[in-house]
Amino acid sequence: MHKLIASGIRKSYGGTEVLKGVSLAAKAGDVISIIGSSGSGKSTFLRCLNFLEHPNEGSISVEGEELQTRCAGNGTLVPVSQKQLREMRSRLGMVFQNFCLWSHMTVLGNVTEAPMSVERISKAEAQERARINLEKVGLGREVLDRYPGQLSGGQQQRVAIARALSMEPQVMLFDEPTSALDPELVGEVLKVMQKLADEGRTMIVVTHEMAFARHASTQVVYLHGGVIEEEGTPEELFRAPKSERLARFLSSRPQH
Amino acid sequence: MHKLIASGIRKSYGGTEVLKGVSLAAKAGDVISIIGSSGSGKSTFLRCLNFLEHPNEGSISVEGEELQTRCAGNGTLVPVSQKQLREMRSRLGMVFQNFCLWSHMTVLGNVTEAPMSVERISKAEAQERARINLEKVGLGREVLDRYPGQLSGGQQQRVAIARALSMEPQVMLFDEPTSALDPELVGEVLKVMQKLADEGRTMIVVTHEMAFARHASTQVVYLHGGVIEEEGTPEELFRAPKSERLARFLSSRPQH
Amino acid sequence: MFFNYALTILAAGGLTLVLAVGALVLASIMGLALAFAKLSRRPWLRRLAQAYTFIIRGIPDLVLILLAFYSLPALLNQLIAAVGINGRVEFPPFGAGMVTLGVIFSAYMTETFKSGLMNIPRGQLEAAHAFGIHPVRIFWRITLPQLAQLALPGFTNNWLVLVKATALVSLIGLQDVMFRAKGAAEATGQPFTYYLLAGGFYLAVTLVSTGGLMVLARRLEKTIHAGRT
Amino acid sequence: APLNIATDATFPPFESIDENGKLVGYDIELMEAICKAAALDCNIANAAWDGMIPGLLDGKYDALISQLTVTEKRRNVMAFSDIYEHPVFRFVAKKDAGLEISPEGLAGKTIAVQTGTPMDAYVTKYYPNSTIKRYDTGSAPYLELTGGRADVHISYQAQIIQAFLKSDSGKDFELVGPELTGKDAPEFGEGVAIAINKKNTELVEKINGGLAKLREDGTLEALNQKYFAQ
Amino acid sequence: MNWDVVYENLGLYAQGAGLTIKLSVAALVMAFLISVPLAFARNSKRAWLRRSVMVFTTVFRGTPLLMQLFLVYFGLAQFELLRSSILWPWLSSPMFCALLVFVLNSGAYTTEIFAGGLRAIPKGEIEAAEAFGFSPLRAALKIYIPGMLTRALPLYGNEMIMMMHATSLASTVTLMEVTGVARNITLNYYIQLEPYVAAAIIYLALTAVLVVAVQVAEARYASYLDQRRG
Ligand SMILES: Nc1ncnc2c1ncn2[C@@H]1O[C@H](COP(=O)(O)OP(=O)(O)OP(=O)(O)O)[C@@H](O)[C@H]1O
Ligand SMILES: Nc1ncnc2c1ncn2[C@@H]1O[C@H](COP(=O)(O)OP(=O)(O)OP(=O)(O)O)[C@@H](O)[C@H]1O
Ligand SMILES: [Mg+2]
Ligand SMILES: [Mg+2]
Repeated sequence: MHKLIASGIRKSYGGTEVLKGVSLAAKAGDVISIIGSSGSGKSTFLRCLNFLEHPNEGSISVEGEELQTRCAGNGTLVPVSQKQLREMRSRLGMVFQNFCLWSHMTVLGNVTEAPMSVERISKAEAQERARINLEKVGLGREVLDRYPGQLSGGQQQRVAIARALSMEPQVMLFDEPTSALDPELVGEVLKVMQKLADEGRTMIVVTHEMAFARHASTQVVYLHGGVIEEEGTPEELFRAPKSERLARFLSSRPQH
Repeated sequence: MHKLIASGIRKSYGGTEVLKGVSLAAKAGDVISIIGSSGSGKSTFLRCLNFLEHPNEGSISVEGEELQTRCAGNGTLVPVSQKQLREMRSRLGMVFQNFCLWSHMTVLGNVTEAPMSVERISKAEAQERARINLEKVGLGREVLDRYPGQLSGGQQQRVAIARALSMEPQVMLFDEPTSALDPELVGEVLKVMQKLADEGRTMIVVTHEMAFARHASTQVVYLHGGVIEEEGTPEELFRAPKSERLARFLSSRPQH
Repeated sequence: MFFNYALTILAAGGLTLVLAVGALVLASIMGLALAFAKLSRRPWLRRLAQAYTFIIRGIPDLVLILLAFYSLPALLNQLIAAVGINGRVEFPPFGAGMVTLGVIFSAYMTETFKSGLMNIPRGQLEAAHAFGIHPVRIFWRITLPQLAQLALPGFTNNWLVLVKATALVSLIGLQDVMFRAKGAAEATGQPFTYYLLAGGFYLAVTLVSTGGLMVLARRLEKTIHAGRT
Repeated sequence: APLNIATDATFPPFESIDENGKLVGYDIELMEAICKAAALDCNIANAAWDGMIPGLLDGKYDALISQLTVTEKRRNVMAFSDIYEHPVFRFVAKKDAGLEISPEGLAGKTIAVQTGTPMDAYVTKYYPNSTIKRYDTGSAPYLELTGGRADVHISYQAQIIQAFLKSDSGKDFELVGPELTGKDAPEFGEGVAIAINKKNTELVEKINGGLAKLREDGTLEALNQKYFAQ
Repeated sequence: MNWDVVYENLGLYAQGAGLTIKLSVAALVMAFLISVPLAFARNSKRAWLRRSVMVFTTVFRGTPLLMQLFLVYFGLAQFELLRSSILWPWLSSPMFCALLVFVLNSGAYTTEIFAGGLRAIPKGEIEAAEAFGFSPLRAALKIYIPGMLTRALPLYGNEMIMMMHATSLASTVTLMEVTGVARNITLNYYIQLEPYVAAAIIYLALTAVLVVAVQVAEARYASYLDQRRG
């Protein structure tokens, strides 16, 4: 059974179509990297997956259950049942491109809130989980009581990852989860993600880290101008890209 | 003559000292990369260079002119003359880690505002400059009238770079200027920075791109826990790091 | 009869409006300056602004206007007499009313603007400073456009309270809408008619001004909150 | 400069505004006549009660004419002209209410009065067993009568007739109890006079002079006839 | 100076202060409770809901509080139908009417303040809550309301102070709170300054409590707004 299926997602802003029918299917343990140049629609697609952005067309199913939608007046799809949407979202963890931490809560609050509010686990248990997850991303106890505004960029990003982990979701959606991290931490975080993959968790990762896309993912999707220009195993794509654009995209990566 | 000298910069937040006496000197055409793990104080140091953060100790000179400071009640240094500070800042361009674009202005507004306000150049001239700089970072005319909220992460970051370039500053301060960019664009932007370096512009770059630090900079500074753990030419640091920590930091970079 | 009374009442609308607008301008300028003082790095300036807003907001408007119009000149006159100068200080009621209302509402405006200023993303101001843009210019180009949007709900509230607070000036001999309505109500024994009429006047002012401010807000909101995050 | 004379024009028939906002009433006509007789240049202005006495003490107003009853306490702070009128005070209640106007008869009943008036002082002193409700304006007690929250109200008889009984809402009500004057209780004061700033003894004399002339030539009597003849 | 008059009436002031506190606290608590849901409705996606709340806030912010109080207390009493209805025991009580009007009036202002606070929450923070599948109630309790209240605190502090001052109007419906007491004394003793200054001191003390409470709350809950940096 597929963990997540998205089919034929289309999305326009005003007159311009940003996604022109994008589909994707992820099985348990799949790690799908979405690569592509800036503005190609990666974030928008990821946001459509959990309906933060209402697509104009297409459908989403999580673990075999399709989200019921209907067409709203403005031409976008809206969920029929908010409850179903919520239920579905709680199985999808999300790390935002710009973190979106809750600024009025401390780090501990940020990481414990969702499990306590959605899964209804006890405070003690949530804090225990928080500590484990924060440790996984290399954050110590000294940051627990800080507000997001008092953290460095990399620290914020790691809190965002720990927050998503804390829900122990079926599918994790990452939007450039390592952009603000130094190489050392990139390595660490990628290791965490690798471990999640090994645990059989499904992940969809928008990333600029070609190393990650190449070595850690089971499938790579190359988005260009709102369509999937090419997809396949990392082997296929990185060894022998069929599309000329992808070839150029891959070749321009900084020389080491 | 040095373009920028910082000496003995110290900075504490509450009780914890984040910078413990950091010094740096940059000559014309120098490209200094500051590397280090998350939370080591890189952003804080960069912000101290143009006094966005008031250090507790230390001094800054730009093009041989030292910023006059005095000690304020709360133990931080404050500039004696706001005019001198402003004059100094106008010679330092800054690209923020999280862009900090002006959300109520279009892209064009963001890029033309500073030269029009500070240099007092005409609107037409500022717009001309804006177009050139936006082109340099790979942004076309279609984004000119968008607001920052309507841009993708990478687009925002590039607007921030164009905005800093628009002041034609003597020294550019970059805080992770490529974090939200895909490899293709990273390449582009690094090329722009290279070109700036070739033009003899001085740059101080906080970066996680080891490739950039290694190949494009004239000097690398490794910050750790608020002190310079090691510094030197890229050759020295990358070939034979003396400090064990730096060695570990460099080795953990994702394997390609 | 009703018609003529109504005209008399509404004729005072001009006074009410001019007084309110004048006080609003004064209150806004002072409030803005005090809001910056409250957020200043200088502790003495902060404390001064705090003491000001505390005292002004702490004393009922009625008392402040009595003190300003009757007690203050009396005190000054005593002083003048003591020094031996011939003459009398006398405040013109209209000016005194406008200044007093302006002072009272400047304290409320201070809090309104302060909270608006605090909600402007700090980074955007830092970016402006980092380019060496002059603070005055930053204020006009970066701070004010965003403040205008963030402070609008509080600003509107203050304005609406201010319009109605102008009724206080009847204490110092000025005839505003409420004062005339009361006169008509007592003369005719039909209080509901004339109070409702006055209410209608204030409601009209409110509708026109909130309508105008809403158009402004919508325009600002479009730019600032366009798109996500 | 003309003399500034203030009145609180919310008390018909003594002082109120007409439909064009002009001041009218017994006190207004009297004041105008006094000024004419004494050759004073007067400017009568409508003012709020709460601002009137401070205005007088402070010199912003030279005199007040607003059915001010003369009492010991008031004499301490301001000067008065000769008394020009002895008002009659009455209770008003619903027709056929069968109330007996006496402290015992009104025990447990609700009396509405205007705050700070001689009537207030009177019922406060002599009707300790009644509930006394005090209102800021002259008209509010009538609303309480018609709304059923108050049983009786006491005020100037002329005002009750003019402001209430003549109107539609007053048709079910009537004057009750004895006619009361300053002779019945000191709270009602010695009578009504014009208040003048204490320092201005000269003005007191001028106004008294004018008043005396009106008394002699019958103007005052004519005014009383015009306003109070039943 | 006449401070002994104030001194003699300290008991009245104490009672007045008690009533002011009672009215303010009750009005503020209830206004808060209705404003929180109304603020959400004010920003609702449903146009009819948004508009109805807007009509409410416009009418109650747009007309003088005195008039609202007058209409509810005196106006409703003029309808025979209401007087004989089961609502009358409440509507005949000045306390109930005053509170009703204060709650609606302050609720209208507070709704607008809170609605503005809601709009100031960064969209991304709300999306994060949505993305985790928070139920609307949990999102409201944990994300919206704390974000809204902390951002609206200075303005809400303003409103609390204004509401407390506005309780002075209760004296028009016979509730003798602090201002009413002061006014009573000025009318009875013909001194203006001292009674009001005494009232001002009481208000100042009450304001101090509110201001300190707001400052403590700001330091405790809203400090994160100061610490953000670019
Ligand atoms: N306002 C503040 N209050 C308290 N601590 C702070 C504050 N700002 C930053 N810090 C702390 O100072 C340290 C240095 O922060 P800084 O932002 O300079 O790190 P950095 O080297 O830029 O990290 P990154 O690579 O993650 O951006 C961090 O540990 C951070 O948590
Ligand atoms: N609210 C909006 N209104 C108009 N255009 C928008 C809006 N949001 C996004 N866009 C446009 O949609 C396109 C896709 O944006 P998206 O954020 O998905 O790009 P991305 O692939 O994530 O890029 P990046 O790697 O830079 O983050 C971009 O060209 C962007 O400018
Ligand atoms: Mg993106
Ligand atoms: Mg940083």
